[in-house]
Amino acid sequence: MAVESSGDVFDVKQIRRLIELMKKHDLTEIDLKQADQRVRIRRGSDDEPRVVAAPVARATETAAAPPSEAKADDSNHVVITSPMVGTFYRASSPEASPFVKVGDRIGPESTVCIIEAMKVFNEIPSGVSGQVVAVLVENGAPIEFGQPLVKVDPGA
Amino acid sequence: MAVESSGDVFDVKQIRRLIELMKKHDLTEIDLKQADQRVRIRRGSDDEPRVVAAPVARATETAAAPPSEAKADDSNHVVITSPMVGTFYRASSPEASPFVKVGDRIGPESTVCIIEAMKVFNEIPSGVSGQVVAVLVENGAPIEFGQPLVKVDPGA
Amino acid sequence: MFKRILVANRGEIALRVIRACRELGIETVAICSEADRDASYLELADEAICVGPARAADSYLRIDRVISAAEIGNVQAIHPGYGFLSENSHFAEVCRSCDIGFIGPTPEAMAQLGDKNSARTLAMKANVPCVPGSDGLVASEQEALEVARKIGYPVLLKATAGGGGRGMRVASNDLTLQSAFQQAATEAQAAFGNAGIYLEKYVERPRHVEVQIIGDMHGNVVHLWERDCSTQRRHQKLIEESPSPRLAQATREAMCEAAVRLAKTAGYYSTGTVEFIVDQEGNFYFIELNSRIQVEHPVTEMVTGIDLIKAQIRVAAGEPLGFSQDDIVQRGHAIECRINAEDPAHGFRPCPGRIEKMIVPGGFGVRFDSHVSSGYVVPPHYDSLIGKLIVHQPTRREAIETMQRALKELRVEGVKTTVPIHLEILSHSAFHDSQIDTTFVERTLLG
Amino acid sequence: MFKRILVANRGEIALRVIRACRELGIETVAICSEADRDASYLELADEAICVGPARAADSYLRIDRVISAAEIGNVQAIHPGYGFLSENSHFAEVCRSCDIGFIGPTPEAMAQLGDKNSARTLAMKANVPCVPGSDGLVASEQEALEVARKIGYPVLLKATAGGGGRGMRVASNDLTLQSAFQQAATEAQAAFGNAGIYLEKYVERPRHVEVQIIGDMHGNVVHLWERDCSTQRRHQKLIEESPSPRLAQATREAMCEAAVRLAKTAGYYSTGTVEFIVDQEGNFYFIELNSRIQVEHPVTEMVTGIDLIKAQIRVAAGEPLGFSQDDIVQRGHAIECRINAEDPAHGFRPCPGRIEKMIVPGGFGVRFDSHVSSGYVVPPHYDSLIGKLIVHQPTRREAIETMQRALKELRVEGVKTTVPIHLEILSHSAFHDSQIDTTFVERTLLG
Repeated sequence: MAVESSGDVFDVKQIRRLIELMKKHDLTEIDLKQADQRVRIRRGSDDEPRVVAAPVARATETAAAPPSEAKADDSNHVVITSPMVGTFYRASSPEASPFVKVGDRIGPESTVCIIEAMKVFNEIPSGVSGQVVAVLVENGAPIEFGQPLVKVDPGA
Repeated sequence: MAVESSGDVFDVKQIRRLIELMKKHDLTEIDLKQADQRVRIRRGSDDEPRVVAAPVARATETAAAPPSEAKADDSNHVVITSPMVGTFYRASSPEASPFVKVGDRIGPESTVCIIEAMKVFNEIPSGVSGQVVAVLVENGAPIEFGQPLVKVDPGA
Repeated sequence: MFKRILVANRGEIALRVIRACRELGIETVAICSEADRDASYLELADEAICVGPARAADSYLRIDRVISAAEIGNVQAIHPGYGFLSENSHFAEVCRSCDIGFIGPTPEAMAQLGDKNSARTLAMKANVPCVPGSDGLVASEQEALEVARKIGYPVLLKATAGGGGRGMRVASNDLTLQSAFQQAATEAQAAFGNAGIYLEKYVERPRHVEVQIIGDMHGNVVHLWERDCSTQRRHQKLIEESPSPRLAQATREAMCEAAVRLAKTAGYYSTGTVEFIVDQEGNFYFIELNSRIQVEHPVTEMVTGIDLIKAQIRVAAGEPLGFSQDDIVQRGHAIECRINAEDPAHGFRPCPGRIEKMIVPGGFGVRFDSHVSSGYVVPPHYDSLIGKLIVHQPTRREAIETMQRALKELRVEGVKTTVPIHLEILSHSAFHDSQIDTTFVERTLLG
Repeated sequence: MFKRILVANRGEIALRVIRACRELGIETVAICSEADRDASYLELADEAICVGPARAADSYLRIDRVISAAEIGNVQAIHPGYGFLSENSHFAEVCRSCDIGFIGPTPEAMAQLGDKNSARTLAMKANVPCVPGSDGLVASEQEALEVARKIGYPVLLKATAGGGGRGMRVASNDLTLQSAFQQAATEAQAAFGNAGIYLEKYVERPRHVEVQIIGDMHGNVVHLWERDCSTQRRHQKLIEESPSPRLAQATREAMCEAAVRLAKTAGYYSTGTVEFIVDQEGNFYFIELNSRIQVEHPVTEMVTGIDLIKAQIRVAAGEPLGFSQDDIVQRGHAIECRINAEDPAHGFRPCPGRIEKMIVPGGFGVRFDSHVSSGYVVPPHYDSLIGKLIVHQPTRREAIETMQRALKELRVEGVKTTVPIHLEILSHSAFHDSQIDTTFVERTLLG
């Protein structure tokens, strides 16, 4: 679940999910890298002679090596999550244009969406400044507390 | 849970959880890195040379420590187990001397004890030749199937 | 009948409601906090909606978020469980104004019964015995003395604004009453900014006996007999049973009839519990009516064979009860032990954490209601109940024996539980002889 | 009463007996094979004695070792459970000669009822209806025709030495009977070296209905009503229920009375089950008396409220029954599903292995009898039963609903189970309408 893979490699729940994937698809190794983060999991018996130093060395190298442009950016993104339960609206009315769209530059005070809860329309402020990378929810969708709404690149 | 993604690599609870995951899913390695933090855990028999980062090396060394002398000898002993359920007797009668005692040399045909089951007295043959190292059951004790009775050093 | 309801609670009672709904063919939307997000019982709901962070005040107690969840979940009604919003009449009102069914009584009945004074007035109107006491506040020492002489010593002085034992004094004669009155008033003023004091008969070593009732919207109210919840620690129930041992049949019937009278007078429907205390002479006095389902409802289900949650949902949907008073027979004896993640060896402090392994008891006469299984993490944010072990046998003696063996079968690794104190209580001769009052546990086992 | 008994079985029935003993205050010595040594249910026994290797013939079936275990375990009696040595009259005799109580009937009663011919003779003596047929072997085609005309077609030809369907032929008229007789005799001669053939009425689409009885050593025998076990796959029971749906009350009573008559005639005590088939017209015919406790006994326990294992132990100790026929009332409806570690998608082949995680259903009306928990390894050496899920509700419809939700709650990871086939059966309209006979599963679901 994208929702919960918060970008903390020490998140046990996420690791558990990866392990389930490995078992399901009979994988012996998963090696995920992103900026300065790395998750590497190996399973099953491994009889082949291996220079164990190598992967570790690689690991350290990888960490030191400059990450790819896109992914490096990604890890620095800020995700704006829902502070309440309700219905998500991208615009103040069906006719109006969306509060934000991908590529927009926004400030902390910018309204990114409206969440309707109990007939009250709540404007949700961005809280960060940067460039909108993605809008993660469809207009009119029900959303729960903590659900990711908008992804912002604060460095852009 | 906040507990599970504390970001503290020295969080013992988290490491314990990772180890449980490894055991449960038969993983041989988990390697997690994030910024300047790293957790790497390996398990299972591993005869290969390990040149890894300091803390990891320490961990694996301990696991691979050679067994003690005594234990190595021990593994060469043969244990005669009970082929039935009943009562163990070291001698053919209360007055008689025991069939075997520690230090005795015995052959495969030697009777090592009697097991009484359903009023029948069954002489139990050794099955191996060697020197009696230990008699593991008290005279008159109830014994179950497969219970170790006498320990023999076949090499002595 | 409802097609889809929101379960506005967590843990075992959420699972209990989900189970009933699955049997009734009703879809469920569960709410959860961030702390409960991974709990496996949520998988049994058709949908789960996270309504806030771990703290109950920011999630399970947030009326706006619960109502929003009901709206986006597209449900017809809300089951509030027990605790949290279940006795909040304002919440019931909001449900009504949002045109969402509330599986419970009307807000008016809840409000009236939730207030101590109006509940007492109702009870007297319904001819239900209340603890004798002053008619409202006592203005002076002199008045206190007069009331005390009328109702007889010992008496209890209580702050009208009080709670938690503060501003409470017991007086056993005129002399102690005089000093107690001033002390209580001073303490109440200091603690609550309100010196108002009232006075009632002090019941020594009372038993806590409660009557389960249920009513529908068509004026039918029946009782499902009583439960004895005298085995408590600091007013927290530990063990509940039905029938109440050593209760004279005439008293039992009188209590149950009184409970039904009160509910009818209050225009009450849904499930409810009328709590009484019973003194050493067998006199009973009304304490309060809890306008919700209770933790210990399974005890009543076992002896009557009636599924109270299903019945509660049916009447909330407007259906008639479907059974009459004569259909409800108490059969055999049921006991419930609350299994809490607490450490009895250290003052019952909560013991949250990961349950490494759990083996559940089974077999004849055993029911285990729990949302917990191996690998579950007991969050530190909520009450510590991890399961309810309920047994049902033809006799009380057999029920005790079954409970003992079931408690010994239950294996919970990783957290401490209340199992040891239950075993201690169940093996105590006073429990066997049913010589239990609400002070028993502290007096005998923890003194 | 016994102070200490040996449980000469394994798995769920061993645990069932241990549970009953713990409630009765009787110490237990469990036996186990090497394959079962680490099973957690053994921890609930006071002692466990390994009697042999995994193979049942070398452990659970070895009379000498079981008796030796009883001797070194210092027990007063042996509970044989079901299967293994439970219907071995020689074993019961050995127990008697060793002065160890056998928790079951006398060896004489067992032997007499274990033989098909003597059991049939007994039944006729007790005026219990048997399937009409030849009086012993039929010597010629001509005799077969005469018998068939007398009892009416269709008829079944059976090899006296036969089993497993070999040497069996159905004939529906004179013509087919003539050819079938020669074929059956030839086949029987070839297969068993014995051409002896007998003939009985062929009951089409029968229902399997059995009556639970219990007797004491003082001549009291009562029945605990019937169970319907028509939902079978290849003569293996899958689902059992009580009461038997669509059984006329007069038939029910006649069957139950017949069962008691038979037991009395046989001088039978302990628990036993009298099996009948019921034809489409509601006629019932005696098949056999199983002189032990059965897998499906909990179904009867739920509707009667009587713990059959405790009662069985009590009467084996010489106590009188303690209840009379009038005390035994069928209340509500109970259903049991056998949860086997088998793969319904692959011809129900056994699926032994490690159960990584198991979450057990609970709540109102649910009982789960199982020796299995997370981490248990199902050994490949024995039958594949890993648990019995039993529900009890006021009506059959509610029982089905509860069973469905409980089956969906049950989570077993690591091995395949029979849960999917149960869900399929329970959702089938023929099951809802109780249009079930012993051919239903194969005819409708597996055809």
